[in-house]
Amino acid sequence: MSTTKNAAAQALAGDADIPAAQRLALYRMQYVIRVCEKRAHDLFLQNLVKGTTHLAHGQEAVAAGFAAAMNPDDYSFCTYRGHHHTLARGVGMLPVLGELMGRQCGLMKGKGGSMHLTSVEHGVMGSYAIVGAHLAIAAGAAWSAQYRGTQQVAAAFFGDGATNIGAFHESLNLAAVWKLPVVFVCENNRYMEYTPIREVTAVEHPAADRAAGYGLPRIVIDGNDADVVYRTAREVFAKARAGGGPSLVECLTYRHGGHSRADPAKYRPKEEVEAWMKRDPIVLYRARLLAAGVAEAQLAAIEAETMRTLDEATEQAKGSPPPALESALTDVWADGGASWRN
Amino acid sequence: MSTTKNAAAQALAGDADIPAAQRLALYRMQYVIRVCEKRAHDLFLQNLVKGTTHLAHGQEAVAAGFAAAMNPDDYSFCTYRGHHHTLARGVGMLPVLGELMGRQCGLMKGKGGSMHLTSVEHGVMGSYAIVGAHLAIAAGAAWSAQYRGTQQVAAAFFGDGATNIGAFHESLNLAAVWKLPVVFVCENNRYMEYTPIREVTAVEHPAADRAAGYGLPRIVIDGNDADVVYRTAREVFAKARAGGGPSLVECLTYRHGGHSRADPAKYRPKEEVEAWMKRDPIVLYRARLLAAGVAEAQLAAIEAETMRTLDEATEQAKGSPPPALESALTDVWADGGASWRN
Amino acid sequence: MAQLSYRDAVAAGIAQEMRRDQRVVLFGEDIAAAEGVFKTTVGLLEEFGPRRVRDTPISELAILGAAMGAAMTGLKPVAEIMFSDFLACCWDYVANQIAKTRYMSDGQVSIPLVIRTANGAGVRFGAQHSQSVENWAMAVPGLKVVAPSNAADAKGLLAAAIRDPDPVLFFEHKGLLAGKAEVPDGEHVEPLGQAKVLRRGNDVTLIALAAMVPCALKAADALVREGIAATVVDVRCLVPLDARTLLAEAARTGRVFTVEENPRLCGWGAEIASIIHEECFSALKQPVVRITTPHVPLPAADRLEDSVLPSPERVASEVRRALGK
Amino acid sequence: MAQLSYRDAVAAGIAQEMRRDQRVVLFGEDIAAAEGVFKTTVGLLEEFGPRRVRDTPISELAILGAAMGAAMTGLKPVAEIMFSDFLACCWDYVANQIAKTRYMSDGQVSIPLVIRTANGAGVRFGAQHSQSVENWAMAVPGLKVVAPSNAADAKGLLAAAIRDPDPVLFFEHKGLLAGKAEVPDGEHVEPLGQAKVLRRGNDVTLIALAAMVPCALKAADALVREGIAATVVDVRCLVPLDARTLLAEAARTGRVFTVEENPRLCGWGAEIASIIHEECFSALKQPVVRITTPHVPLPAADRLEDSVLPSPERVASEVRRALGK
Ligand SMILES: Cc1ncc(C[n+]2csc(CCOP(=O)(O)OP(=O)(O)O)c2C)c(N)n1
Ligand SMILES: Cc1ncc(C[n+]2csc(CCOP(=O)(O)OP(=O)(O)O)c2C)c(N)n1
Ligand SMILES: [Mg+2]
Ligand SMILES: [Mg+2]
Repeated sequence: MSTTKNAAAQALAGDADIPAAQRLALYRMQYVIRVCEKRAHDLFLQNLVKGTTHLAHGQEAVAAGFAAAMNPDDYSFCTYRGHHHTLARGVGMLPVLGELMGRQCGLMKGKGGSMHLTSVEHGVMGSYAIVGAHLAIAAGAAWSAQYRGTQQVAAAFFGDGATNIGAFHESLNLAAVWKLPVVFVCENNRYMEYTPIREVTAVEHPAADRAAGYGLPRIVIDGNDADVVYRTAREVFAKARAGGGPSLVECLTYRHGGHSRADPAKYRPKEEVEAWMKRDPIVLYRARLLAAGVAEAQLAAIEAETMRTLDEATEQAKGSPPPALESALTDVWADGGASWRN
Repeated sequence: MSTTKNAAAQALAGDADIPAAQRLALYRMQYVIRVCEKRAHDLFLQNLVKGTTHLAHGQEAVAAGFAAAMNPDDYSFCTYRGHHHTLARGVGMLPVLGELMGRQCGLMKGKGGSMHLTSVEHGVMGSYAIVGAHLAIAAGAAWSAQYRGTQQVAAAFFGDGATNIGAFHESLNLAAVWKLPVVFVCENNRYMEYTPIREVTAVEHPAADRAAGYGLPRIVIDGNDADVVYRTAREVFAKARAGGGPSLVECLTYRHGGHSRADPAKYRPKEEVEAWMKRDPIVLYRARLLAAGVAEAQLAAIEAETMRTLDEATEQAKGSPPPALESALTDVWADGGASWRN
Repeated sequence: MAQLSYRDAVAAGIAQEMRRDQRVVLFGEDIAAAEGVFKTTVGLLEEFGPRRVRDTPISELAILGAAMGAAMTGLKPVAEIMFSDFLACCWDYVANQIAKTRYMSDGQVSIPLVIRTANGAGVRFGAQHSQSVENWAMAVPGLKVVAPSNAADAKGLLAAAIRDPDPVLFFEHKGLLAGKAEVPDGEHVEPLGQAKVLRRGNDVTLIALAAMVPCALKAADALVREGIAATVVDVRCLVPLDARTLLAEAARTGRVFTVEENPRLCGWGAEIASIIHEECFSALKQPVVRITTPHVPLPAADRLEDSVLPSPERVASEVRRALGK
Repeated sequence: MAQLSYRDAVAAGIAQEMRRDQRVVLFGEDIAAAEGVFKTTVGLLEEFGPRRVRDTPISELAILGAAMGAAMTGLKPVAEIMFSDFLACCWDYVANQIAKTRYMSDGQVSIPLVIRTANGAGVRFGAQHSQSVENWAMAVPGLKVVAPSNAADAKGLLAAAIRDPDPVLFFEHKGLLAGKAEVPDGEHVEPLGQAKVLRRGNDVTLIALAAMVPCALKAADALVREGIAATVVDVRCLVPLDARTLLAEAARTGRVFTVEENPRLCGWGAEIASIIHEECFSALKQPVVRITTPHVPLPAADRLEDSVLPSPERVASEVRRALGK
């Protein structure tokens, strides 16, 4: 194993700014997300995931690239489409799939569900299902970090659609005025639920074209290239840690599937889908690694190991009991209970 | 009288784009607003106006200029600081003062109060006391005009502080996308209640610097010059009527008094106040008219007539009874009543 | 009579009114081209075109603000807020602007609009997409509040809401959308403000709303097999409230149970129970029993969600307990 | 003991906690340099500096969102929403985010924050600046709800709210701000969740909150001169609710009146009346009477506003009527 790693490291030495090990980690994380999201989809079709799911396959590079640039004590704030960011911060596939399936082994033991993945231990401060709300919450966490004098940053991930909601505007302004260490990351996948963002937005780039309104630079990047994302993330986080205030990053990307559940996404033109599928972040990244001399076997090993972990997680989740019914009546309050009277 | 008018008309012929009669009307309206606001203040100090008032003295040129460019069936949407826009659309001083005093003769017979002046008959579709809310309502009225195929425009007047609230953002975007005949007019008087806008805003021009975020041109004007305001208003209304969509206009101005009630506005630097007092829109406009050859006597006549009307209105309002108590239980519903059950 | 699903009945109600009145316009997120995320607006863009049926940005403030402005100036907007939980994102428009402006203007302004929204639990969407918030609306003077329990009412009450000159909050229950029922052919309008007695029994009165109506009916079915005869009343409209019918049915049995989906505190059940206590105290054999979801956010997992929502079993057992059986 | 006004007591409560705990930060519109539009934060910027006492833009969403994010990550924010009516502008944060996130996260996240807001009528500010909306908050699981009626409680309950590990909505009544009372010297903390019996009489029990407490006390004064002895209970906290005290005082007289400032429907009075009916039905000589503002927006003119708010006269006359006097 370790000889292979060294070979890869040499092969990538040309791109000195991203160490080879980091590149392999970026690949691994993208792959983890991809197969875990596919599995979530299969489980949904098998009626083992109830309610809804919002998958992020196609958007792996954004999650992998940003998370790779974060310190363990940094904060992530995600949306209902948050599995990728949760996994990227190091949460296991078992607690994620378990939560989707409403099992005791789930990240929140079934109380939150797929839209609310939270793992404070990993810095995943929650996934929020009301569009745009978490931008202000992330700003608050950044304020707290600033106040406490830590070097923590907060990152809020959100969709193109979220740029037209009031909370976006208020959060950006407050963060800019208070120079908060927060990074606002727009994953512009061109669609809201089913409606194209361009049909309801006054500017072409829903996030970046608004940056100037908060005194921020305009940043639009290729969200399907994990290296580009990672480099950008390093920069904006460094700026935030240095007291330079917030950034707003628009990542151009595409979801491979529908908005949620079993949405076949028929509203998207065939050519558009095909063009974007050609830019599959994982296919591209794999090719880049191979071109840089990483051995096919090494990537295959990563993939095989990931699939093994995934299959194990799936079986474990399937075998996990539903949560105890009493848990529905716990944790309303800090005392662990739900009592509102004596 | 009519000879005097002709003389003035000739005197102003140089500035051909604004007819002399219009200029006199602009002066008259600014004067009406000024003295009516001062009277409101006096009545407040006499405890005849209960609750609160938000005066617009100093901001007369914005109201006079915009209203002069409106058609009778156009819509105005104002804030709690809305007396000037209400008067500018032709509402009498009596119903305005009467409403402030909570009398039967008030515009809404005391049910709304100073912050909610409404006169549908004059196109004043309401004054809204929650910062920013009416921007979206104005957009809706503009949509209705567009849908009905009329030539009506809607104007929403608001303060600098309102530019940092979510409804501002959502309204601008919607209006731009739907190309609505609505004009958003920011009266940037540099302060919110007591806090300077620059301390809490990421950009220098809280409205204009955000215009590009909605695909709109950047417009900042001297809000203390009624001619400038009037010319701008004509343009943006013409654009709206022609199907060219919304505009966002930032008018630089200053309130001569405090935010509300008896606020002495001590938070404002003396030099700043002095500088702005030198730019009193009414003093400037009067001087301009005189310079252009309008007779002092004519202006004095306007002033005297206005004061007479004001004094009469004041006396009448003082003599007007309080509203009938039953009226507190009317007009919740379209049937005129307040009944929610059988 | 045709069999229609609740979701199709919603679309049919809107279509009926749009055909009748050019002033009716429909808008919201994903309601036009996508025909609604709950498929409650199928066919409407096709029939009425993009001028009258419009997709909006994700801008709940702008949606309700625009609805209000349009309603004040001659249109009759039907605005969709996708999930009723999101009413919280535009509550200022609901509670402060739309509800109060007629009153504040001394009747100068009319606001004839309908806010449609998907309400309620049972579909495992978790705490931010499952709430029953009709009590939020009931607490605000100036709003009419409607929550149909079946397809026929979905069409008829929605038609009436659109014709109504006042603002109406129209709660479509997510758990009922697929359910089919007979819906009268031709023009169908059900007046607002009339509760409906769905079945009569002399032992107890169950008062329910929306998804709790089928729940109460199932409980009544179970109880009748045990010799307990239940009256079931569908409240249908919280405002205007048909207090007369509720009071009459309460007095007839003297044993009243409200069945609410919302969390415990300050629900419509508390209001209706209070009215019944106030106005037919002496006819009551027992205090009104409120059956509600406990005062907790809604959990996502199916088993957990089911455990907190009122169920036919829980309703039946509350009735048995009250009767000492 | 010092005489303090309610508004000064608010500032004193905040200052006491800020001295004690560096994690407490204060922010809102015009609260720092201007010391609050109601002068409830006088001296705090001076003592604690701009790092801990901050003016914000007019951005209610950002204010509460930032408060929540800060509370989740180690601070104890005290956020001001200037008027409680504006809670409608950020209700999503109150009802969907702040109230539910601990639960949804299975207890991983704590949100120890206080939302202070000026509540209530009587100052002729009209329908959008005068509401009593504590019942909105009571209806949402996950929120504690406090509404003090006097200066001592303003300080003591606010201190307890700041120390509390859960989110607390703290309603400061505009009509009470100028009123003075004895406030204990030194550290003063009043536990949440305890109602207070302010006077005891055996004929009737008046249950009131915030500005309705002095109203009920005045009514009791008038009634005692007519030989009617009233118990007056100050609820103080709606959540947690001291149901035990309310039930005991209800049972003792058997005649209960709730005195609420909010509009009629779904107020806290309906909830408390329901609880009393449910749990001490047999001890009641009459149904609980709810005295409320009618279900209308609030008018601005002084005479009109006074005519709709509950007054001591109205309370007394409701009591007389119930007693057949
Ligand atoms: C305030 C609010 N409005 C509407 C919704 C319903 N909704 C959920 S996801 C979504 C689309 C969001 O699009 P975008 O921000 O682009 O994110 P994406 O789903 O593409 O990741 C909508 C409208 C919501 N959850 N919250
Ligand atoms: C949503 C909301 N937040 C706060 C307030 C309280 N408030 C009333 S006026 C005002 C200042 C507004 O400043 P600006 O928009 O500049 O208007 P101006 O008063 O200067 O005309 C504030 C904060 C309010 N009415 N609505
Ligand atoms: Mg998107
Ligand atoms: Mg201002």
